[in-house]
Amino acid sequence: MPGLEDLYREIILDHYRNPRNRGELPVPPAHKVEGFNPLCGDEIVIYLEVSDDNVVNDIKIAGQGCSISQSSASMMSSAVKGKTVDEVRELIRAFKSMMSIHESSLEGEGGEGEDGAVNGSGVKLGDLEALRGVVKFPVRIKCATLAWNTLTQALDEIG
Amino acid sequence: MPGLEDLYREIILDHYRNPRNRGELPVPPAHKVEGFNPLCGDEIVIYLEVSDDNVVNDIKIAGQGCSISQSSASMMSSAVKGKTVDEVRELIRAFKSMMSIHESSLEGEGGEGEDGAVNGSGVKLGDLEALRGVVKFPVRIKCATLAWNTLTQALDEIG
Amino acid sequence: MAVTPTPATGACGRIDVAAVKRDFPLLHVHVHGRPITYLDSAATSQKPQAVLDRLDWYYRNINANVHRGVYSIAEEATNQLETARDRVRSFIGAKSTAEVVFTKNATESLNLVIQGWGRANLSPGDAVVLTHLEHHANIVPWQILATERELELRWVPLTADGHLDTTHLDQLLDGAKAFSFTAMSNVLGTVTPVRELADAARAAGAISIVDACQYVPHLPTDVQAMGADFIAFSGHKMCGPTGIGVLWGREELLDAMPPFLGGGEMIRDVRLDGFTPNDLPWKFEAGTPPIAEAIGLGAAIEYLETLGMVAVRQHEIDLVGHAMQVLTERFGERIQIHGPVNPQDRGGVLSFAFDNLHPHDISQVLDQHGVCVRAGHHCAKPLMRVLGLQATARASFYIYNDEADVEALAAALESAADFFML
Amino acid sequence: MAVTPTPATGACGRIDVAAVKRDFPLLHVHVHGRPITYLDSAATSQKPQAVLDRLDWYYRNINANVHRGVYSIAEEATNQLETARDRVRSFIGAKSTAEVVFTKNATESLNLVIQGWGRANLSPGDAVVLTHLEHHANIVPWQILATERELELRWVPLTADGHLDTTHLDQLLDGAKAFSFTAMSNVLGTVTPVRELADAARAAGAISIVDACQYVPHLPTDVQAMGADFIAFSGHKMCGPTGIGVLWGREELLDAMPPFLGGGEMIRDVRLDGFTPNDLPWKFEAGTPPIAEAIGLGAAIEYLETLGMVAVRQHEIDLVGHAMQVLTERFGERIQIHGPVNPQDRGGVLSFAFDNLHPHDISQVLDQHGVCVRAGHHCAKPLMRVLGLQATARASFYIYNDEADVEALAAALESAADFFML
Ligand SMILES: Cc1ncc(COP(=O)(O)O)c(C=O)c1O
Ligand SMILES: Cc1ncc(COP(=O)(O)O)c(C=O)c1O
Repeated sequence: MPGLEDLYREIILDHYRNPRNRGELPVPPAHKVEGFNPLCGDEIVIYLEVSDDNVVNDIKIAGQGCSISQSSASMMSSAVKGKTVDEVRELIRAFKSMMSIHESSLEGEGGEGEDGAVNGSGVKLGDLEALRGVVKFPVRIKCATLAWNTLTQALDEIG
Repeated sequence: MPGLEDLYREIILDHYRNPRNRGELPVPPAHKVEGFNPLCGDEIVIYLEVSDDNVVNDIKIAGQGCSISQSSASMMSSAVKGKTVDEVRELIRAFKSMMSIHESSLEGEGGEGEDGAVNGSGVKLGDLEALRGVVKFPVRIKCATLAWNTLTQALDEIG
Repeated sequence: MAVTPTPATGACGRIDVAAVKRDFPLLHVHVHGRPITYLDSAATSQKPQAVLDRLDWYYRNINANVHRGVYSIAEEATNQLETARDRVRSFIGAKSTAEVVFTKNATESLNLVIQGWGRANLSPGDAVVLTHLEHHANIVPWQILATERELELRWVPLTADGHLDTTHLDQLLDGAKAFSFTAMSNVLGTVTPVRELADAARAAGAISIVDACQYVPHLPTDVQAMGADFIAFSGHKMCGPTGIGVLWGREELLDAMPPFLGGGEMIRDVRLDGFTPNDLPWKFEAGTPPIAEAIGLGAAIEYLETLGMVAVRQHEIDLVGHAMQVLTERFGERIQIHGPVNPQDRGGVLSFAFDNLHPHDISQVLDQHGVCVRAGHHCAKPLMRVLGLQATARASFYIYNDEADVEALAAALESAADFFML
Repeated sequence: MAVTPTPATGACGRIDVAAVKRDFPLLHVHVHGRPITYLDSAATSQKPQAVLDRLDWYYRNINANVHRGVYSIAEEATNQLETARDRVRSFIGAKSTAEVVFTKNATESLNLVIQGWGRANLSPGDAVVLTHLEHHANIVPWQILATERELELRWVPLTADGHLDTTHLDQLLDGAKAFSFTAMSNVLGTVTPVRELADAARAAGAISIVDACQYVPHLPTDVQAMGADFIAFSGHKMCGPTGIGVLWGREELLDAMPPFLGGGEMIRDVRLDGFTPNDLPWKFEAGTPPIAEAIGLGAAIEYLETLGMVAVRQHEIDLVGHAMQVLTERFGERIQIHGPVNPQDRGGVLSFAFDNLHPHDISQVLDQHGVCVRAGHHCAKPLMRVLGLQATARASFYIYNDEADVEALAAALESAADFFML
């Protein structure tokens, strides 16, 4: 049985206690999107400011949730700031692929998620690797991916 | 566990092999009623001729079914012929009470059926007592009572 | 470690929790190397050995399809199934087994009556009254029907301490056709005044439907005294197996209702051009019933009857009162317990907020200590919104819990706070 | 006593019936002092020890409510439930677990699709095609809907030897919206040409719904090869526990269907003014699922997979062929076996008339010899009427039956004739 230390790495707790990029941005120019985890009631609000040359100029996070959803959002905000939209989409794919390994094997489609697997994509997840342990706690995967799904929605809406 | 001999008494088999009052009667003056056991598909047709002074002048039985339903009908026909309608109703009550002991205790209303219990009513069942063993085979109770329920219906329709 | 006996437990005396605990195999497993402390019986209860034995006995000795078999084991399976039905009947004080319908869970029971009675009796513009305390099982079926039939749903609000606010009940019930409410909240633990509510419904000409999922396992139940028209509950919350639920309804109402699911068992006759439904209760039991499950539920009821439901109720009042006291003394402002203040007004359910920790994180850390509590919206999202909460942590108690379990909970909470060092 | 192996049983080889029999505890009980001969698997199958062990293991070690619990045993219960779903998925060759819905029995599965798909897609005057072979579970829900929606029900008739008479199928399907048919008759044993029928439906623009209750337990099942849109079956007929059924449907069709029962688990969000349904398959699973039952079904599938479904099918063809031969040789004109003449065309079901004895009487006497057969209309009254029968006696075979069971049946029939001396 996986233990607490697999889930709550020190860096996760650090982001939970001291969330980065917390706050709001004026809309417009920023774009605002809300995400919602129906399972646990976690809510997240992302303010995203993308420049004309498709670079994430600024991002702020509001909302409430458990340590996993909040730290994942905080780490995400640090990771995407300054990146191009394409790079961000790459990162989202890599992150979600890391999160999906267990979920997909649970649902018996073990083969499918492998394609875009972490190492295959060549994207460096850095600190985000700390969230890898979440896959051992399937119920919490949705907490970890909430911010990322919401970010995808924001990017899709910006177009 | 109850055995075959509890169910198929010799007299029952005799009535099955040599059913009494088998046939039809002209309608009118006879009254015709069909009964149906949805459980096993048994069918019975009763032709009943009641005189103006409320005596069962004649009765005939047609239809198909298992040994229990057929012999019960045959024994019933012998038992009611020549009786007044009131006496027949008494007999039906006594017979159904004998049949309901187990059924009602199964359905948890053990108290209810007792009132009209065989001995309480004072009615002599005679040969019909041979059907008592049927209560040990709850599934077959409906076979044994089919003819009697159909007879009740006939009496009700005659009015 | 047993709860202090009170003279009020009645003839059945008090519950010997240590002995009860021995009857439940799962309570002896270890989680993360520690003995389990199971505090999630409001979600599902554990099962005593007697229930597991009954299931096993059924499958080994008499497993056969019911109601039509002429051979011995089929007769015996039928006999056992109907005996279990009668046990349910007497456990809830129903008049006849015709009124006891087996379903797969309380949710199906509620859907059966809401869709069955509702489709036959409700027309556009009709009003139905619910309460803010309801579980999704008593909301969503109404919403489905409300859309289909253009019904108006009205809601009984709450008081600040988590009771139903019945101030304007008569107004809400005015012209309503049905009042559907919980007998005990699975989130706040609130025990509602069922008789009073059912009487108000009847006075207004509405039928009453009671979600008794959290009531029947924990309090002595007498449907005559409750005065409602339908009650629904699940076997798995009362020491029985999964896969079995019950709908009780007044015979005349059940009789007037159309069948719900069509198929074998629920018919008297089928022709190419139509069918005739069977007698109650089988009219509402289409297909092969959950046979082993119903028989297992019978064994669960026997078990509960041995303890005595009066004693069960007193045990839970005592234990939840004790827990409220211990947690408040130990954590003061750091813990906030939702719902009624008086343990007499609540079942064995304790929802709380602790130290600004998210319920998911609390539950996760508690698990490391072998303590099982539930975190989330408890299938009562409208209630959570009314309360202004996203989620709660919920400890719920049953016959096998004692003061040691409360102590384990408190200790685990302490280490959760330490762990997150917020 | 094992059936003679034929080269046709494929890679999996033949079934070692003696070994299989040892795995089923109930097959070792005695009835009226004689070892039981269980020949009623079409009604419900017996359960191997491995399934009983799995149920017991679940309740002793991980019993907890699923899908929302954060603690270990709840995660493990969820994991096991979803693993069982995946086992069902691969057993029937479904593309995704999103297409595998757990219900309480095949009857609920059929009602779910008939009421759910039907209410969303059928309007007055629409036609639906059924067959004369159908079980009540695939008739009555249509009749309920037909009354509600003023549908026309059309029927595929039978040939003299109990096959579907597809001569006018295209005409019957012309303009029809759905074709709902059995994959194998529980009365005549007829295995229907599912692929051909599903293709004909598709060509006519109708969806196809298959009652696979008697098919999945007995033949290798591949929903892709079958080509139908929905299939329904029950766990209890395939070595699994009571209280569990399955509906498989094409994802796009399930997606487009409205929810059936409302409650917990099947929602994504609930507000006072409405709800959003959950993803597939949970959208159709309201309330606490039959958790132990689903996990038990998973164990049953593992058991069947060990035997190999190709071998199971061959075993049943061999055994039913043997039985037909033995009974005909022994009793000649005295026995009349209903349904297809060629064992290849039928499942392990043998309905018969014997010596003018009523099926109830046959079954009753057989029981004295420990032989369990079913007597009656087998929940297919329209079929019985078409056949001009009131009832039949039915012996049905499964993996644990062998030639000794056929011999016991024949011997018991002999004494039934003696007993009644007609
Ligand atoms: C062909 C067929 N369809 C449907 C059913 C109904 O299955 P269940 O009673 O498990 O719902 C049965 C079994 O009784 C059957 O044999
Ligand atoms: C108050 C209440 N109502 C209804 C239900 C639904 O019960 P089930 O999931 O057994 O159908 C529950 C349990 O989850 C409950 O607590």
